[in-house]
Amino acid sequence: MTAAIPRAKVRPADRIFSGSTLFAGVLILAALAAVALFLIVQSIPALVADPAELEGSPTSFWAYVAPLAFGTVWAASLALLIAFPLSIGIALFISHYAPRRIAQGLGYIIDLLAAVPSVVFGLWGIKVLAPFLTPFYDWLVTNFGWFPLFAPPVSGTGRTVLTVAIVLAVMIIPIITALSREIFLQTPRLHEEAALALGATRLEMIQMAVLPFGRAGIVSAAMLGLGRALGETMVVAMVLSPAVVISFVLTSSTNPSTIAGNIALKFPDAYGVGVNALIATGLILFIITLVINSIARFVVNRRKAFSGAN
Amino acid sequence: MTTTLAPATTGITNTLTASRLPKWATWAILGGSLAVAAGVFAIVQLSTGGDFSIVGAVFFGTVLFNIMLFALSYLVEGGRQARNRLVTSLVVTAFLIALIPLLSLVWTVLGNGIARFDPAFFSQSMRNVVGEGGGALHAIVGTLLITGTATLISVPVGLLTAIYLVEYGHGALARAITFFVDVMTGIPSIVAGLFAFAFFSLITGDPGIRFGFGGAVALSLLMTPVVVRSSEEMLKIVPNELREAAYALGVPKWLTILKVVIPTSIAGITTGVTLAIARVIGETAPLLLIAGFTSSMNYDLFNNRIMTLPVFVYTQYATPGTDVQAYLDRAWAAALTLVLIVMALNLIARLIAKFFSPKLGR
Amino acid sequence: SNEGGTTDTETDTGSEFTGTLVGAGSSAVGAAQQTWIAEYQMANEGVTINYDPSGSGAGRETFLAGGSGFAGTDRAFNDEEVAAGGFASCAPDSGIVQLPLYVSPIAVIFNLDGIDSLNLDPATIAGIFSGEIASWDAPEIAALNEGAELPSTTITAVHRSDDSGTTENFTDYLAATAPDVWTYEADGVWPIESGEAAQGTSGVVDAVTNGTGTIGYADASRAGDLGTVAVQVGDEFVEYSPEAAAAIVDASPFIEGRPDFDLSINLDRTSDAAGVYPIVLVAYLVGCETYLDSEQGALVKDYFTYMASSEGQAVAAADAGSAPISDTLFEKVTAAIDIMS
Amino acid sequence: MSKRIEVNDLNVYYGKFKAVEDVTLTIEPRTVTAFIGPSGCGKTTFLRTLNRMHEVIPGAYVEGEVMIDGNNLYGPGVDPVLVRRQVGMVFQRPNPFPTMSIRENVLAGVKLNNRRMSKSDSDGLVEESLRGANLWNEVKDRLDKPGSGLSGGQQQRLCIARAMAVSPEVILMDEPCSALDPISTLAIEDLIEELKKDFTIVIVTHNMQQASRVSDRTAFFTIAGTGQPGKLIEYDDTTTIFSKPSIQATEDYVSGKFG
Amino acid sequence: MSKRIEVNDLNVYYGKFKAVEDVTLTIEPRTVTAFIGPSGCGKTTFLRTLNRMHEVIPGAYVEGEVMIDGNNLYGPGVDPVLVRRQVGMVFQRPNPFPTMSIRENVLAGVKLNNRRMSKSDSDGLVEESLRGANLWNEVKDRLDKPGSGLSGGQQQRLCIARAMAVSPEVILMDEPCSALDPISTLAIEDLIEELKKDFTIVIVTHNMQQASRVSDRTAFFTIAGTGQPGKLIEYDDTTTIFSKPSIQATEDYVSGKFG
Ligand SMILES: Nc1ncnc2c1ncn2[C@@H]1O[C@H](COP(=O)(O)OP(=O)(O)OP(=O)(O)O)[C@@H](O)[C@H]1O
Ligand SMILES: Nc1ncnc2c1ncn2[C@@H]1O[C@H](COP(=O)(O)OP(=O)(O)OP(=O)(O)O)[C@@H](O)[C@H]1O
Ligand SMILES: [Mg+2]
Ligand SMILES: [Mg+2]
Ligand SMILES: O=P([O-])([O-])[O-]
Repeated sequence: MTAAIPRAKVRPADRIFSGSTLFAGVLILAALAAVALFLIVQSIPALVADPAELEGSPTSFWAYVAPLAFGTVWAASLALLIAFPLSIGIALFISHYAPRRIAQGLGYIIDLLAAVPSVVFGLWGIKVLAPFLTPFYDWLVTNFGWFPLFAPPVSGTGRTVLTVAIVLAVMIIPIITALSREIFLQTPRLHEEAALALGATRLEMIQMAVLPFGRAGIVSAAMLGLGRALGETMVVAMVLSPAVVISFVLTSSTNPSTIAGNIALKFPDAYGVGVNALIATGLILFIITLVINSIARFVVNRRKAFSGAN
Repeated sequence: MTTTLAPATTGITNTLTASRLPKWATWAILGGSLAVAAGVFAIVQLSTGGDFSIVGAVFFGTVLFNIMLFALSYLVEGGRQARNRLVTSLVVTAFLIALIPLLSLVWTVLGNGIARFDPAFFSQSMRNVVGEGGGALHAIVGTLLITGTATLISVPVGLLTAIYLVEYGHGALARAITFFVDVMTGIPSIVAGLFAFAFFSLITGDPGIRFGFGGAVALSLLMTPVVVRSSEEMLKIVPNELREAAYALGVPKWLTILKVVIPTSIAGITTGVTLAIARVIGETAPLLLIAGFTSSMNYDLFNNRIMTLPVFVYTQYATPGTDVQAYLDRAWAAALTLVLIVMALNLIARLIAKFFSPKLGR
Repeated sequence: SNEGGTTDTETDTGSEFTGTLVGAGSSAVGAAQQTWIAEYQMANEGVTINYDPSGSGAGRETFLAGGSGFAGTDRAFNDEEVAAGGFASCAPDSGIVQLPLYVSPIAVIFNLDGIDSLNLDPATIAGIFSGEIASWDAPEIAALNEGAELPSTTITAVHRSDDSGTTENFTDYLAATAPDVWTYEADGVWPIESGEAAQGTSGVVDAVTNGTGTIGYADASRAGDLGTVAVQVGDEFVEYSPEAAAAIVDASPFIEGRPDFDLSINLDRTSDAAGVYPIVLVAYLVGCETYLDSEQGALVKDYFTYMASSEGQAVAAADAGSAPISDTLFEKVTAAIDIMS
Repeated sequence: MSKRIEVNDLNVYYGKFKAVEDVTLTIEPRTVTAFIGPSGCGKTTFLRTLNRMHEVIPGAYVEGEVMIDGNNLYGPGVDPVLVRRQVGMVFQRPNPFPTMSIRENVLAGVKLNNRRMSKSDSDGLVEESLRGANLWNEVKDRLDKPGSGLSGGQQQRLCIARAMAVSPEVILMDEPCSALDPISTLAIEDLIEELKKDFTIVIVTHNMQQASRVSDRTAFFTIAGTGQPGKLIEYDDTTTIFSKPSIQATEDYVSGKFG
Repeated sequence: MSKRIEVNDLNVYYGKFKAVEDVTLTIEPRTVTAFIGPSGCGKTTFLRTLNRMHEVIPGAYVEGEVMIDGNNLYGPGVDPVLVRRQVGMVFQRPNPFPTMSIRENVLAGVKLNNRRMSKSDSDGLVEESLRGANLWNEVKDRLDKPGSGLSGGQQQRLCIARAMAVSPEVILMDEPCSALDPISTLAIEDLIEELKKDFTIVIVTHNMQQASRVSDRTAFFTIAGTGQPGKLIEYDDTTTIFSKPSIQATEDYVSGKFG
């Protein structure tokens, strides 16, 4: 037994492997930095230009982006507002309500929604959903026109911000559902049983154990969905009837446009400083995404002591 | 050992029973509500002469059902059960609601797409085709090439990053990567296209550059964060005891990751990758900007314009000639093809998952 | 012929041209370009032409930067841009040629049950699109259409949501013919908030078709079964037609002060010559007088010659719904193409 | 406040697998009953049938009767939610709700039935339950801190307080000390001694010494082998089981020859 | 094929928390040593320092020396991977690799390290290891079936076979029977008896009977209370520990007064 334990420091293969994972991570940061740099450099001409040269001759660049930024956030929040409760409901249905044997199949069906490309969603929005909703909007505005969100006049074609939000919602439902489903399925049995043993009904068990446990995960799922909705281009361009306004009305023809949709609409015919202005709006969208994500992270971290991870 | 005491209370009401709605009550209320809603709508239609709205009837029937169920349950079973029932029915409703757009989409795409779903569509390009005829072979090939390349770029980068986050990274850098990956999911696709175009025209010095590889890079930008996110979650749920089992056998960390951790989570990772592919395979705007538009075949990712299915769908829809229907039919057939490709990918992913995933069950 | 296809016209054409040519620009010309490209490629087996319908602005920028061999644009390069020069595909001292090879009427389309055609004057059209006339039975409309049974439906006016040449020509028409009602300048971006917006010609057509009481403007080839407006010119009401569209082009002067082979037209929307239809879109195909690369120059020249030829104009008319250019214009165009190299 | 439990001919299944066979026993009010036996013999499984927690597992079901003061838990129309209010449970691993403060944890079960409880009532209940669980002095200054910040033993006592706060009549404990250090274990054993004045207590334990220390009666379960159902072998006073059991298998087990 | 282990003044930390304090002991080759003590006293923690598995946990580190035949495991430049090939480990819960067949599981230590082996060599190794783990007869007909399809006891023996296949010199076992039924437990105890001929074995157990049945020497650890470090109280021949331990705490523990 003389064989001494061989001495070697860190194994080269280990170092190479961990190095390459680090490299991949840094590459992502670098790519993102490159995109940010591109956006900033290309935006500068628009930021320093005489605002009169911008489309619609606004008083300043900020007056130019304001309606777009508003529309982006508005449409995406509406989409999230529709998609979020539905997704949580679907995820709960699959994780805690549906019989175990069919739950997986149901999950697959919802995943199929994620298989539909966005151009197809655009075509569907134009050809099917908008005409379908038109009479409904008519009815809403006729009967609830006094309510600010449904102020007349009504859109004659159904291509309103609400229609867009519905399409966006359908697009992000599978994203939010898939993630929150996985999270709900991982609720520790221990906590579920603790609630049941106290005499909780299924709903109460979900309120006590499942939802609080999944809180952080649900927030990230919602953020992923929101990110998708904020950045969606083609659906908005194809389906929305945009105007340069800041308006909360859901059923009219004059809807605020979104940044991504507006770039798609205006870029082809843009030239000169107009191109820079569009890219500058892209920069604003980038910043909006950053801010929203930071807020989400802040919200999640604030109650970290109470998180399910402990 | 056995009890000799006969239960003294047999025949007396069991105090543990609570008054409950009979099992059939739910269905009865559902049927009733739908019938009432249908009746009301029929009367309204008779009196105003409008169309009978099935959707409206179902909608109000469902609302009525929920209200009735809640009210009856509240009276008979008390507030807690009533809330429980209400949420149960809402959760089921949520699921059914999500099915509506899915069915409508499938129906629309199938109904419209089937007209041109013929052999010619899959064996011809649009080169020299005017009006009717032609096919989308060039677009199918382009989509497969570009998406495939994007996958080849994003999956290694995304997976390695996820491995870094789960297995190695703990400090500020890991937190920064996690945060910015989230931010990256919000890059609008058109900005990705603009970036790729600016980047490659700068590098090549060609101001009008259009080529497939650039499209793949733009798509990777959109795909990578999805891969990172989903793989990260999947790697996290590999039980630590498997890693420890491998370490204890004297397996170095990198081999443990490659041969134990990844195979164990391969099912989830493939699902994530398919989700990521589905996310980008339908992107139009960035590809128009950087991969361009052509009617001809091109198998070369590094030279010349290359057609893709979403661009095909979009341009057929947006700039038809006088024979509009022929263009629309092609657009829908291409949309159907696109959906089928993604579904096939999903299926393959599931098979892979099934084949490689941990074999449980005794 | 088509790759892998059975459509064979595979007679060897013996053409001397080979190679790939790239054009980019106006989407309005997209359909016509596909037709021309198809026909041209069939006659010249070795040639592949790609046309990116990426938009006029992008098309001009790309051509300026040298990223394409020719551009399609729904407005010609203006004086400043021409003066600034710097067209990177062209030889250093070369100018450019701007040829109005694609002329297409813009129809004012509407969707009203049982009505196929309406007579409207410019002021009424402007009123409708600016939102001042809100109902189909408004007196202004009724006065021009005696006997028509106009419903009391609300009017939904649909315009383009994207930046487009169609909009620029349509607003130019309104500004020129109804300056009292339409007080805005011609612009590719719809200048006011009222009305409904939709993306692209297809979007406008879809919106008009799927809505009720809708009205919009779109390339006439896409009017389909929708009702169309006969616009007042002088004392007549003129329905759109290719001939009427070509007629307004002939009735209009070229922009002054341009080089000889810059055939930019100053459309005279107010012309009351008989049989002209004033709402037209003229798209230009722009190339260099002398190309840096002479092989490319020869190919562009040949392709331009084909597009301008009566065959070329005829296939575009049949498959893309454009109006063939008149013989007088053809001669001018031919003279310009002749100097290309 | 405490009840007699009678179990008649109970078979317990996980899907097709019969995990426990043919158990008949009677548990007297205000006693501590210990279940002992080798791992896998079905102690946990059987315990969970006493408050219908068994059926929470998909595919799991029960044949036979469990009577609590003459009411069959498995009778038609019985609401498991009501059963569980009367028969509380403490699990092997302490499981306070991590998202709730200590105070909220104690009140978690109570809030279900009585949403609007006055502040003073709930304060009173929190104090009473925590005192009952011998935890009050240790946590009274940090009632609003998360429950997961406590040590294992404290967490387990918090779970006991939570179970007591709904004032059940029976408390089931499944190896409540197996994850705890000896100090905490002693604290909980003392607590059981106290609780027995008011509650009927059933405890599963792996630890023979613990069983002999805390219980009045002991039930010994075992299995013949993997895949076989567990069976109740002997049920008697704790002293009898540990000194002169009537069955050889019991003697082997308690004397450490087996298991 | 077996080694002497000497531990000198070992302190074990999880970040700032000192979990085990000041352990010094010597384990002779070809013996079975049992670690006993109440839950949380650091048995698992200490055991894992013997093959440098402790440092796998983020923030965990060790002060002191562990010598295997005179070589310090924690000396500078020692490659933990090589240490672990010499000191194998079996965990509390059986953890066969779920993606691998029984055969692949046995060969995991070889295959995962990318070492090639001829078919006949590997067949031989599989048989030898499975025979060594007393599992061969039960699985020889289904070597290509997934390892997770076996019963708990079989899985645990599979893990032992897997650990043996890398031919270590020491095998550490952390409560290898605690998740198993009595039949499987006996099978593994018999196996330990066999293995002792070739290997140095260290086993953690909660079960006093098991310790007295299988081990030659026994180490008793305990802690003063939550948050305190665990300490080695007494280390002696098993018979001495269980019959006349020299320290009162040990006596209390083994006689069931405590823990
Ligand atoms: N969820 C389940 N599904 C299927 N079988 C199960 C399940 N839980 C336990 N079993 C099986 O039921 C039998 C009894 O298990 P149980 O957990 O009741 O044993 P136990 O006596 O509590 O053991 P321990 O002392 O290890 O806690 C075992 O064979 C076990 O494998
Ligand atoms: N990963 C960890 N991080 C921080 N502290 C830990 C970790 N694992 C164990 N501990 C702590 O170290 C101490 C010793 O734990 P260890 O698991 O070694 O005890 P044990 O004697 O094996 O107990 P058991 O018999 O329950 O297995 C305990 O106080 C425990 O809380
Ligand atoms: Mg148990
Ligand atoms: Mg341990
Ligand atoms: O040609 P346009 O699409 O810009 O009208």
